[in-house]
Amino acid sequence: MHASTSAGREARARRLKSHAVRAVAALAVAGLAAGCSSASSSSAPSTGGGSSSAPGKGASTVGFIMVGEENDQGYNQAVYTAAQAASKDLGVKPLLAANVPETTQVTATMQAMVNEGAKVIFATSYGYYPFALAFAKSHPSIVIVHQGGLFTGPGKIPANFGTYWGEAFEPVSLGGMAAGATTKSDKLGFVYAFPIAQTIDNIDAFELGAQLTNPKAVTYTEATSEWCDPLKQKTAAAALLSQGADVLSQHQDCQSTVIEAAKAGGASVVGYHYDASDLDPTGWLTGSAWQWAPVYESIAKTAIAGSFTGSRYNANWVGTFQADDNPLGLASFGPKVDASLQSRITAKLATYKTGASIFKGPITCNNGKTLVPAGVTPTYAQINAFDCFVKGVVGTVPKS
Amino acid sequence: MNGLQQALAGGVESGTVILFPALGELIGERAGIVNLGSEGCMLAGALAAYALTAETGSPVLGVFVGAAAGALIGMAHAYLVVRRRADQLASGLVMWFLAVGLTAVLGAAFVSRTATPLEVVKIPLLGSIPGLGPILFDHDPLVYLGYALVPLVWWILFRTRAGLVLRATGERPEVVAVAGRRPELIQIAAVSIGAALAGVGGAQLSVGYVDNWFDDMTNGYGFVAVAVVLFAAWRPLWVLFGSYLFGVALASASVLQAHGVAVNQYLLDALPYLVTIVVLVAVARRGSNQAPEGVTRALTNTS
Amino acid sequence: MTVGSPLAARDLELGMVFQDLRLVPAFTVWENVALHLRETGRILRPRQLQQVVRDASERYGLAVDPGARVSDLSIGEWQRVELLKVLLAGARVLILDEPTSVLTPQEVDGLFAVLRRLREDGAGIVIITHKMRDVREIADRVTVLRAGRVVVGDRLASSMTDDELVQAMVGESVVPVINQQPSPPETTPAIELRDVALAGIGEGSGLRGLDLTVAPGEILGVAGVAGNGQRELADLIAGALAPDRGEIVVGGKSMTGSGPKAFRRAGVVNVVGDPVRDFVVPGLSVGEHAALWGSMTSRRRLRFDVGAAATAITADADRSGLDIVAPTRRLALLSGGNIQRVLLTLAFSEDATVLVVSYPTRGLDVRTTETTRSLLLAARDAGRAVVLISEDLDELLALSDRIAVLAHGRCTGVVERRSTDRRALGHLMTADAA
Amino acid sequence: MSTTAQHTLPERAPGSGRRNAGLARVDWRRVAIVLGAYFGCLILFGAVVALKGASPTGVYNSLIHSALLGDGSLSEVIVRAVPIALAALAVSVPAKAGLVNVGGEGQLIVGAIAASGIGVFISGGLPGPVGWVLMAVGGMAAGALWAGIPAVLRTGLSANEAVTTLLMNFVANDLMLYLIYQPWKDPTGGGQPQSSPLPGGDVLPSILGSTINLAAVVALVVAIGVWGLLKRTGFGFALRVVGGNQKAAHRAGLPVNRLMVSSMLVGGALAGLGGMLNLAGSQIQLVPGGTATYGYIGFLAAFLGRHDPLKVVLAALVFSAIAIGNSGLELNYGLDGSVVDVLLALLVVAPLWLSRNRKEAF
Repeated sequence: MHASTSAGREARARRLKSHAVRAVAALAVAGLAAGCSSASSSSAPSTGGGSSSAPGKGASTVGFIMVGEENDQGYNQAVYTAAQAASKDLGVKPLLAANVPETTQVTATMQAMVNEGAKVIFATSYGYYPFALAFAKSHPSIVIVHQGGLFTGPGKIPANFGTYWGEAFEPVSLGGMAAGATTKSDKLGFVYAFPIAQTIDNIDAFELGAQLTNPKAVTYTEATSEWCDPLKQKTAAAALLSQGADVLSQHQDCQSTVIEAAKAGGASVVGYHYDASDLDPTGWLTGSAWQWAPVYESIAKTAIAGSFTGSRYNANWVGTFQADDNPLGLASFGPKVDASLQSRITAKLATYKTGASIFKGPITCNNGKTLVPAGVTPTYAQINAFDCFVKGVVGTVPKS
Repeated sequence: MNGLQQALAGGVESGTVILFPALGELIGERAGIVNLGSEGCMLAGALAAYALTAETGSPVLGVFVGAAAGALIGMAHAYLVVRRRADQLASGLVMWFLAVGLTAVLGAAFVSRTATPLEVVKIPLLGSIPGLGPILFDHDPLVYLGYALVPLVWWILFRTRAGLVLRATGERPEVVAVAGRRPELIQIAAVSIGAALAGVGGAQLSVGYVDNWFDDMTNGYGFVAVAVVLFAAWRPLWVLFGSYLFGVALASASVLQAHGVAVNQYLLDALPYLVTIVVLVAVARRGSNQAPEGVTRALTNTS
Repeated sequence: MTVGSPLAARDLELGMVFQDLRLVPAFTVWENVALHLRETGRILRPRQLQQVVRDASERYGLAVDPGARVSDLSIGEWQRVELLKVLLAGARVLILDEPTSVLTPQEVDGLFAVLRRLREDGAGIVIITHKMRDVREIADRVTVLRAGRVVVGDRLASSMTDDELVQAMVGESVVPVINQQPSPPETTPAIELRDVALAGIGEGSGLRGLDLTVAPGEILGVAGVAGNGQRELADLIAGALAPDRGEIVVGGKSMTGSGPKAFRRAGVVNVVGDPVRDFVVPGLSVGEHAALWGSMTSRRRLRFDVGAAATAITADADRSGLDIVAPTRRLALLSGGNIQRVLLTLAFSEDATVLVVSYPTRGLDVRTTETTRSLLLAARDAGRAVVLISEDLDELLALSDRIAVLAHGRCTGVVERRSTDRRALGHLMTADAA
Repeated sequence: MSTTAQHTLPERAPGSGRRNAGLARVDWRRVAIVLGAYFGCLILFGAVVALKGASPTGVYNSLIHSALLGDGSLSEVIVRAVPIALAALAVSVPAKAGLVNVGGEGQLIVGAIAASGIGVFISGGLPGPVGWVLMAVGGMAAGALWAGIPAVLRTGLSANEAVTTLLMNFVANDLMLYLIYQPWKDPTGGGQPQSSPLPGGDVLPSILGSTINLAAVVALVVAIGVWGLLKRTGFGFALRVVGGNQKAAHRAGLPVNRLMVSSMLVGGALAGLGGMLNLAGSQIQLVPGGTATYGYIGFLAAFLGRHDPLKVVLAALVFSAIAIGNSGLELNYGLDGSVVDVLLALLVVAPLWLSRNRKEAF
């Protein structure tokens, strides 16, 4: 299934406000939660006005709620295209609601979808989590799955609820390899919104990846404190460029401003969340892009078959390279990435599939502390708890 | 460019985004009308400018259409408050919501479009002045327009009959009527011109500086512009200073980070508002309230 | 001929100086002048315009700093700017509406000097006034209007006596209610002001150290040109303002630090001089106003019994003979006379020991004026102390036991009514208060 | 210009209409003008959706259906109306005293901040009702503080409160961002900018098995209380006097400054309570944009309801219904989520346009 790869035509990831979330932590407890959920499968829900049949069984209508616009050429469009493709393959009617803010509006939209006949609903923004969970509890016959969330209790996960996500930092490290190999100034720039755990991991992975191909590479960081404020993005990019950075990457809702700024400043870019190579065909190195269709299809199929409860999706599911089901994959290569570099990167990707980690020790923080001792491969929980930028990153993580 | 230059140059460029709507708000308020819909006028201007630029490939045309779009929203506001005697604050907020909704609906098609931005023009001799050149004379043309506009607005307001009449309208419309003018028309014109400038500010954002269109991309800068006018106590030169100060605060956060210095972004963000409150209190305490009487009336009258 | 608009008037070289001076306070003098001068073109040249103003102010003897902000000027200076404005606009016929009402005697002299010079230059001047002194000092010819009709058409001022003029203005010989009671015996003052000082409100002069006492059963008239401290005096006695210095004693009790409510509890009732500004609350009915004012004597805070107050005010009005509208009507929508009757009804209904009354008969018809004056005398006879602030010397002479004269924030004299007359009062009003 | 402004109304008499025969008469012309204005705005919105290829009648049909008739949608309308209504009342109470409170948004935010802080750090171990009361008191205190600062600046230093309350909104938002990005960041949230969710016991329970939670009941009681406060108490009467004529109020012995500050404190407390109810009833945790401009929508609701508490609540319900009805528009017509902002704005344009008729009718 290649539903979402066509999105590489044009690309602007935007409004990523919420989706990209507790992935790392999700990985950390995925196994545990799965165990819980299989236990909970025995106790089928019977409260409320639900039917006695399994949640979502026989669904012919499936709802998708997005925080941004379906044609944003970014994260939300990836959701949209995948939703369309999956629904077509399954022969179900898709109900799509775009631009739904993370307020009680989510509940209203889910209610409207149920009223229109939906029995499976994908809540694809992180901030939907509390609304999705509450709605699932009050509507036991409807399957509600949340993209990027992490059920941690209290109590057992509802039999009709689950979360799903994909590992992010390892694809990002591959982009770092491309950046390190192609930089002339040995200076890379990374524009991010806030020092959230996932962003810290991504920045660290990016720098570590760059060091694989260029030990002298350093990454300058810029926080904008907004998920999508083009004015601040532009100022941040300008500051990085004037600092001498000639490759920019980012973790933002909307990435085209930074890409345009890099293009104007003669720098290359490594994308995130979306294949935006068309925006700057010459400066584009590579990046990461979501491909959700197989995940959607698999979840919906499970629900339609009546076997959602107790399945791996009735838990915190995270796709990984190792399991060969990571929905976040490597984007296309640009012309500056030559064949030998391409093969180095794909070779590295292959090692991830067999269990290697970019975070294998020794890794030192840029403040001199040891982050990962020599020889140790950190667990996902440990990665999630990283609270510093690694050596080679310029900038500090604001303390909590 | 060193860090300081970088911060100042970035401050000028992003400060221009605030300068235009702030000058526009100043003109309207000098005529006695507060436009809280400044944010909406900016949004309309940003979208119209970007859309036209994407369609025609001419950012200059885009700027003009952006100004017109801003003026259109401003005219609606002016009509309601001047001719229909509507509450100025409520009407301004309505214009904001209207613009947010309309630009989201109409702008969806332009979210992913590319457009030719205004080109940076380095001014031949001035741009090569060491130190100063890169800060002041290496920008897109709207920045230079901003330079010209500040003294121009000052000159019109304080050295021409039209400006005198406009200011008198903001103070005592009945005196203007005695002098044989029509204060209502003057107010509508002033608010529309001001809103057009807000539209240009939006254009500076979308086709001048960041070269993109997103929903709600003005992110509250229109409200900042209203605050800047208060900070400036309705003086054009101080509007320039306030706008650039805000721009420099924005840019220096970036520059400091690029040099590895951690900054408290939230404090920086809140600072302009706190400074403005302090200025307001200080002005009030001195008893030299500079606000045009019309503005004071508008802000103290509830419907 | 009909003059259709202010502009048309200007084309006819007519210049109107209004009572509510039409200037922009935030502007400088030259800006205000420029606002009305088209001839200066689209571009303003401050230096040149200031010179124009300076030249004109020298030519006409209207001293004013062209660069000064109008809001910083005294009311007399405002008037000069207004005059300069119309003169510079080329007016050859000047119309002045009550020009002396806000001026000190010195300023009036200055104004008249200017007007005489203008007359010699060939300008025609129309002065609208209700003051005999103005007519006598400056007018060559006189026209008297009463109730919208010309009753005396264009006669030489010198051909008419004061009595004739008054007769023409009031229509019939007013027989005033004359205070025929003897002066009250000396007792403890109902209210006493000791060296009270207060900065001026607006254009008012403020008070600069005032000593006054009013005895129970006495009417103390307060004379003076408006703006010489009357408003401040009334506000102080009502407790609406606190003095900068000095002490106010009501019924032997010092009121330092007290507000309007404490003054009211001490028995001070205030009939404000400008009801629309200080009394009328838009949206509230007559009955609600009654409840509001009634609450001042209540011990319970923020309690307002509209029903009872409405009944009470209707009964009070019936008793006093002041005809008021139904208590359900909204006060703000009533005419000035109706508002004044409501205010007076409230004031006279109350158990006051001190009545502070400012301009009580302004805006009232003849009959209500008489009723009001009777009520004031009745209040006095009931043992209340009455402070009567008025610009109408006849009213003061008709009602007061003693008359205090204010000039420039000081008391220039307190005289027994029986031993004084208009001329003596006028002398005190224009006395040098230094 | 319209000549409709010229007509006059019989003088309205508050309280008893005993002596006013004109009161019973219905001015059909005025009714027609008012209905016409609203109808015109609805047509304008129809034109906007038609521009995007949707059928106007279908859109209105769908709007009404999904806002009012859909299963459970009415309860959604009520839930959403809670913060809007309280933010609107926060405008109306000071408005009675002649003050302009544009700071509802900021007061909602600080109310939510306080409630979140109490819920997460203090009341976790306490029984639910104790936690609710603590959070409500904290939220109200925070909102009152946020409105009280501009009030004191106004009465003490004559700094215009419309301006300062507006500026305080941005400060409140930055304060919340600071908290949720650093000290209060949810440790289990994977670093997302959000506070920890409220402990389960602090979340307001649903009532009668619907999705309506206790917040709606509290809001209703409070709204009725505000109505009583303004219409039936001396405090409300005194506020009206202060708002109508400050000088007269002072001369009538009313403590003007104290009343003005109190009105803002009450207003701020109402909005703070709104922030708390929105947090404890629906939002559960602080997130960027969690107040969704409810404060500004509330300002418009207060305007639409002309500061009459019950009409204000009705206006809040209408705005809420529009937002909820929007999901139907999205699912059936693919219209952008922000399209309802246009309808919301146009609904207020009608009374704005009518301002002149109203003012000249006095």
